[in-house]
Amino acid sequence: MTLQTDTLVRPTVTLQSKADLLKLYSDMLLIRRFEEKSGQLYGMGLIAGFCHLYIGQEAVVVGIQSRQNPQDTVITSYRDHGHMLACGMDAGGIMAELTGRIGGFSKGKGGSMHMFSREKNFFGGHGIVGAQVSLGTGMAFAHKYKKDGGVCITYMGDGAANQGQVAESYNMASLWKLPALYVIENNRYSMGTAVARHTSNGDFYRRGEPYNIPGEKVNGMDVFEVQAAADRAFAHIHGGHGPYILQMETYRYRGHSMSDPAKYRTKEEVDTFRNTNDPILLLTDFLVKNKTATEAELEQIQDQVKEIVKVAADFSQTSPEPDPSELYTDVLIEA
Amino acid sequence: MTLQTDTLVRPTVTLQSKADLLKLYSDMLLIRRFEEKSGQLYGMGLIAGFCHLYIGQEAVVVGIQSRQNPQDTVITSYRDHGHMLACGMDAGGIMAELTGRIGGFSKGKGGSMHMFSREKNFFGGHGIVGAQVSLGTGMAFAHKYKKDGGVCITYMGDGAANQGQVAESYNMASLWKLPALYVIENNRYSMGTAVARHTSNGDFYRRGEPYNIPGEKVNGMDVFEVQAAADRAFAHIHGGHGPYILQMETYRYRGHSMSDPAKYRTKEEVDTFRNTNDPILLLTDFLVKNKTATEAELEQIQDQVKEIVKVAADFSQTSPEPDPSELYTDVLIEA
Amino acid sequence: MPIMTVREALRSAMAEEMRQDPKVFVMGEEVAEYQGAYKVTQDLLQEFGPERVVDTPITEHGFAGLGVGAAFLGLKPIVEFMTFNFSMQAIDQIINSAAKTLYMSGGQLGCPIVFRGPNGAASRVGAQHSQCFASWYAHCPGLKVVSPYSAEDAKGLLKSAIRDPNPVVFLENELMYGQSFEVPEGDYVTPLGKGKIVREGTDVTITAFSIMVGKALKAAEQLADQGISAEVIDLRTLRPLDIELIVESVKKTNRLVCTEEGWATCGIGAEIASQIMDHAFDYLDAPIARVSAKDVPLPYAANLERLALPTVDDIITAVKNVTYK
Amino acid sequence: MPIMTVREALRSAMAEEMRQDPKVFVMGEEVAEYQGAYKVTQDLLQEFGPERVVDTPITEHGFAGLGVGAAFLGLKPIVEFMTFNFSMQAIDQIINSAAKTLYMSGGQLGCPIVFRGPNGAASRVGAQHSQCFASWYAHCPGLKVVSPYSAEDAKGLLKSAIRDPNPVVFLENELMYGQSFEVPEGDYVTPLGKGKIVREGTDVTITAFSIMVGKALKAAEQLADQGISAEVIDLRTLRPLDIELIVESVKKTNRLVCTEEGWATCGIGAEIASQIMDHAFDYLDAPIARVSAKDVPLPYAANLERLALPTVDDIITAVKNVTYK
Ligand SMILES: Cc1ncc(C[n+]2csc(CCOP(=O)(O)OP(=O)(O)O)c2C)c(N)n1
Ligand SMILES: Cc1ncc(C[n+]2csc(CCOP(=O)(O)OP(=O)(O)O)c2C)c(N)n1
Ligand SMILES: [Mg+2]
Ligand SMILES: [Mg+2]
Repeated sequence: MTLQTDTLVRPTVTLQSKADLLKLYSDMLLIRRFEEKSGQLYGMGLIAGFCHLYIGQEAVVVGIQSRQNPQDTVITSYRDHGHMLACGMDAGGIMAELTGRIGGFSKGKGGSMHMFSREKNFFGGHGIVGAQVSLGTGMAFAHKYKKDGGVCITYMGDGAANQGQVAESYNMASLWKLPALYVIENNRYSMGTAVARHTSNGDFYRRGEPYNIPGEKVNGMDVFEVQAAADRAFAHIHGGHGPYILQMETYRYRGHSMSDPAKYRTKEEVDTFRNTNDPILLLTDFLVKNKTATEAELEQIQDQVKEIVKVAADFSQTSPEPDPSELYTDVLIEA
Repeated sequence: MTLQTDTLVRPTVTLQSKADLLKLYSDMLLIRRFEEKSGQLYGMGLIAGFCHLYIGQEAVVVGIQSRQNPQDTVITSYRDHGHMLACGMDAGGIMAELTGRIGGFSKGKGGSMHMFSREKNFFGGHGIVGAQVSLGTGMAFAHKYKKDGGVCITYMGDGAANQGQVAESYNMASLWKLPALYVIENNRYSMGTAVARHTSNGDFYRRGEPYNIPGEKVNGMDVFEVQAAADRAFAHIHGGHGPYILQMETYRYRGHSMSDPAKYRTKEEVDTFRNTNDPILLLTDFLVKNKTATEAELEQIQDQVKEIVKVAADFSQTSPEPDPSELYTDVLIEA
Repeated sequence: MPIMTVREALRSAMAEEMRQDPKVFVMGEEVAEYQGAYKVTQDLLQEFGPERVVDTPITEHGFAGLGVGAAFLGLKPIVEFMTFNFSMQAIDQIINSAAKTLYMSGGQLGCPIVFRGPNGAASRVGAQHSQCFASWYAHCPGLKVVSPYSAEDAKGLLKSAIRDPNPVVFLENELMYGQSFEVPEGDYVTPLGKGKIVREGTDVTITAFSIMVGKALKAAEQLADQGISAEVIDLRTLRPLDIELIVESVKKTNRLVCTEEGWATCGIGAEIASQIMDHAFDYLDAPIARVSAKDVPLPYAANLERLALPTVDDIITAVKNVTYK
Repeated sequence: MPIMTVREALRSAMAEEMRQDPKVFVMGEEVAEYQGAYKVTQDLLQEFGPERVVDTPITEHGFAGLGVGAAFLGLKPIVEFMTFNFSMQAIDQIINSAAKTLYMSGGQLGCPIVFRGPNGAASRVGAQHSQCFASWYAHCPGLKVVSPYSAEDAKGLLKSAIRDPNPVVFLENELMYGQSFEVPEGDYVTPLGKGKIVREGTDVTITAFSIMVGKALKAAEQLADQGISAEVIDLRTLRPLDIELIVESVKKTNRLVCTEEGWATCGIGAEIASQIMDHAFDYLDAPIARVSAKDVPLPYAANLERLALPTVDDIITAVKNVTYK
């Protein structure tokens, strides 16, 4: 994979306003900085348990989110901070959940892997590999049932793509022509297992073929390519043709979770992605080369993002722990 | 599907001796008559619970079994009487299990769906749809681990083919190049659900493609076509190339189990298969037209089969119920 | 009062709730065109159409998860397992997604879903098709677990379960489907979480649920002939358990026999026994007895199956033991 | 005696058995090249090679079934679940295929397999990653269920489990992996089905397994300071339960506190309490008390997690209640 955005101007791009383009930049940068801060807070012992950073994969969720409709819903795995930020969930609420405070989206009861926002149509944050795929298929079922025009976008990892319930979901989604977009974030590793060691065929986008579901492989480091693919997928789904699969070729720079030293890959491999294929660098390059934005404008965004993350980090440390009485609430809804 | 065996003489056929050809006839007929008798005993209240007859599908298991090696192992679902007979398990022991007697293969504790014979390399008889597919994949794993040259032949229904663990199994079998032959017996219905209502794509043999597993669709009513396909599959597997999928187009004449009135299909549909595509009729036709056997020879086989079934039925009624003490045995093996 | 089978009661509960609330739908294997493997969903397809009565492929894991996802978006799915044995394929979605999400979301994301189907032994269907899952589900917070006996309760409890905003595991019994009971007319509900004294007595309390209630009632009748007055409690809901009702009864009878059709180990009887010790130890005049299936996979052979499952006689014996008669 | 962590003990149990029996192999997620998510399988790949130390895709249902099938053909698989929470994906194969087949085959087809991995709460990993499956598995005949505390037992019991011809569910605890204990040298095994008195006492019996043994021992120490002499039993095996050992102890102490880290409802404590009533009711001077997790999904927040899990103080309080002190 090599730099591509500076050589090609895609149709989707030409249709985007400067504001839209800068929003892509701002959204990706917010995820990057938010995750860096999460890593720091983890190191300081303020975040505990599992914490899976999204650094490197920002173009995927930001690109898709920028092309979906307000009524669309999103569901993903435990590697979910980026998705929540892209959905517009408040950074402070997310960070406070990471620290286990009452101001968190789950009042501190869920943690990094389990956050939700009905308001922003974000449905988790799920810790069981692959579970979100059946759940997302059910959300697509509900969109169709309610005829609300919504699409459910379900994200999963390359490792998750092998799970049996994914195949079961594809079968049902196709049989019932559900408005479901499956996004496989192929970051090349399922924990420490490289794709070639967990499947004999890494073309996950073809897993839908036996069920007549179209799919494509996309450069997930290039937000414009992600957008263009999303447009094709949504057009298919909105046309009533049922589900679509997008395999996003991407990369996570950090370990699987905070406790993973990531010895299963070389520093060179990581550096190659980081230096020549970073989604934020690629976009920055484009914006500057096309004179869409000045360095000063980008710096202003950087400052804004920095401030958001700072405020979030502060909030996550000042928001109190949940009241002990919270232990017993939210087990059941009073009928 | 139309009659084909009288128009073509396949290579596999020309290599078969008269004895081999007559064994195909005898084996298929034994299954047919055994199943008819099972149905009768069920009607008489001697067999209870679930009882799934194999009538109509005989060419599949007989064709495959005739081409496999002695060290190969077999595993299937609850629709298992045919597979057991084809493996050479004693008809009396099978029938006595159906009636729940001590002379049954499981001492009466398993019933129709749960019989096993280590001696004959038959590993069940499993009641959970799809479970046998992971199990069979594990048996293939063991063949490879032990380097015994064996292949595990795993049978499943069209309905079972949708189960997630089937996809999971394909992925592992391909990744590890396991000696696994997957035979999908597409009898067009998963209980009362026609294939087109349980999947958008009935080409189950293509479900292996995303995992690089070759597959073919075969006329499972024609034992010679089954044999030819089995030969291709075994050649692939013995070549060390990993698993293979055969989708056998077949038909069950009876209901799903004894309690199923099978209202979901027309009498005409059943009659079409029975009259123009019956595996035993097709083979009889061939044998007679090619003068492989005389009517008298066939009649002799019919008599032998009749006698085997009679003896089995008698045994199944005279073998006593298990001793009450059997209730507590076989829960665990004494360490 | 009209007479109704349990099957009809369950069906009318679903039909009534589906008429009332367009968000309620049914899905499962063979629930629509086949009219239900055990005919519990008969006629629903005809009345409500294929969008609300949905035949699924045999992929319990996937369709249970699909149901939970649909519930997250506000639908009220009734997911039928052809039998609860097959819920093991889907149990991760039931426990980890349906039961735990409300808590993990700090109260934001409820999951109004009913998982229903026959549970426990049917007749001669062997070990893989006969397990009772009452205690497994009762073990887990975030669920409600219901297991009715009579047609009246089957209907009233299923209607409550469908209306309940929480995930409910609704354990039926295949052998009960054809049994008839008097059922009140009209739109009534039976509250979840409440047991019921189905026969009053003074000498011993017998708890039961599902098919065991019938056996307990028969045992009580025969015991009455022998001068022992047994009080029979139909638990109806297993989580939350109506422990007050049992405690009150035990305070009166001072003796308790807990029955269930499943295995005893870590079962419902064990739970009740433990709780009664907490709440009424000083009232107990004898150790609490448990009646259950034998501790073996269910055998197919007719004679062994009879021996494996708890009988009316087993209950009578247990009662005599605790009453020292 | 040499000092060893529980992690090392488990690893050496596997290594020793693999050296002895070529049919033994290990499979699971990240067990080989990654050296184990929690490093329990460290170095095994190096010693035994990729054919016997097998990294699997994340497909528990499939690879657990694969393990069972391999066991049917006489191999002796050790299937690691990264945590037992993920065994829910595979539980049908564990119960319906591994546990029931011997019986359903009339004794013909055994399944010598070990399912192992960390069970119960770790630290701050939330509700989906913290469940204790002890009572679910203990419920089911056809399985053996083991849950060690010390490194000595972890090694000896795992070796027994691997040699056992039956399916064994082997429940470890992540927080215990790093704890050190004295371990005998050489090739010893600890028999399955036997509990162990880890501290003698006279006033009260405390049962525990896995991480709770440590808490029970701490509680006993503090209670000793307060003049209460507690006997602590490490159950070690949960199915079959060594009920005789508990009965003998209770006959001496007349009081019992059952501890477990999972939920109480239909738990191990409930089972022990019920059985003790059967066997030693007249010896009980107080109701049996249970100490367990609170009846809620495990929360992430540090303060709530602390409140949710059973503590040394909870045990002390329970002991004081049953000793009326
Ligand atoms: C069913 C299940 N099995 C195992 C795990 C442990 N686990 C958590 S994440 C993970 C790797 C998943 O990899 P992938 O799907 O590629 O997603 P990524 O982490 O790369 O985003 C594993 C094995 C789990 N959470 N759930
Ligand atoms: C996991 C599971 N779900 C449901 C069932 C109930 N059931 C038994 S057989 C069957 C239909 C299977 O159809 P197919 O796979 O096509 O095999 P066939 O019966 O046609 O041979 C169903 C739904 C089961 N036994 N196991
Ligand atoms: Mg990945
Ligand atoms: Mg079929």
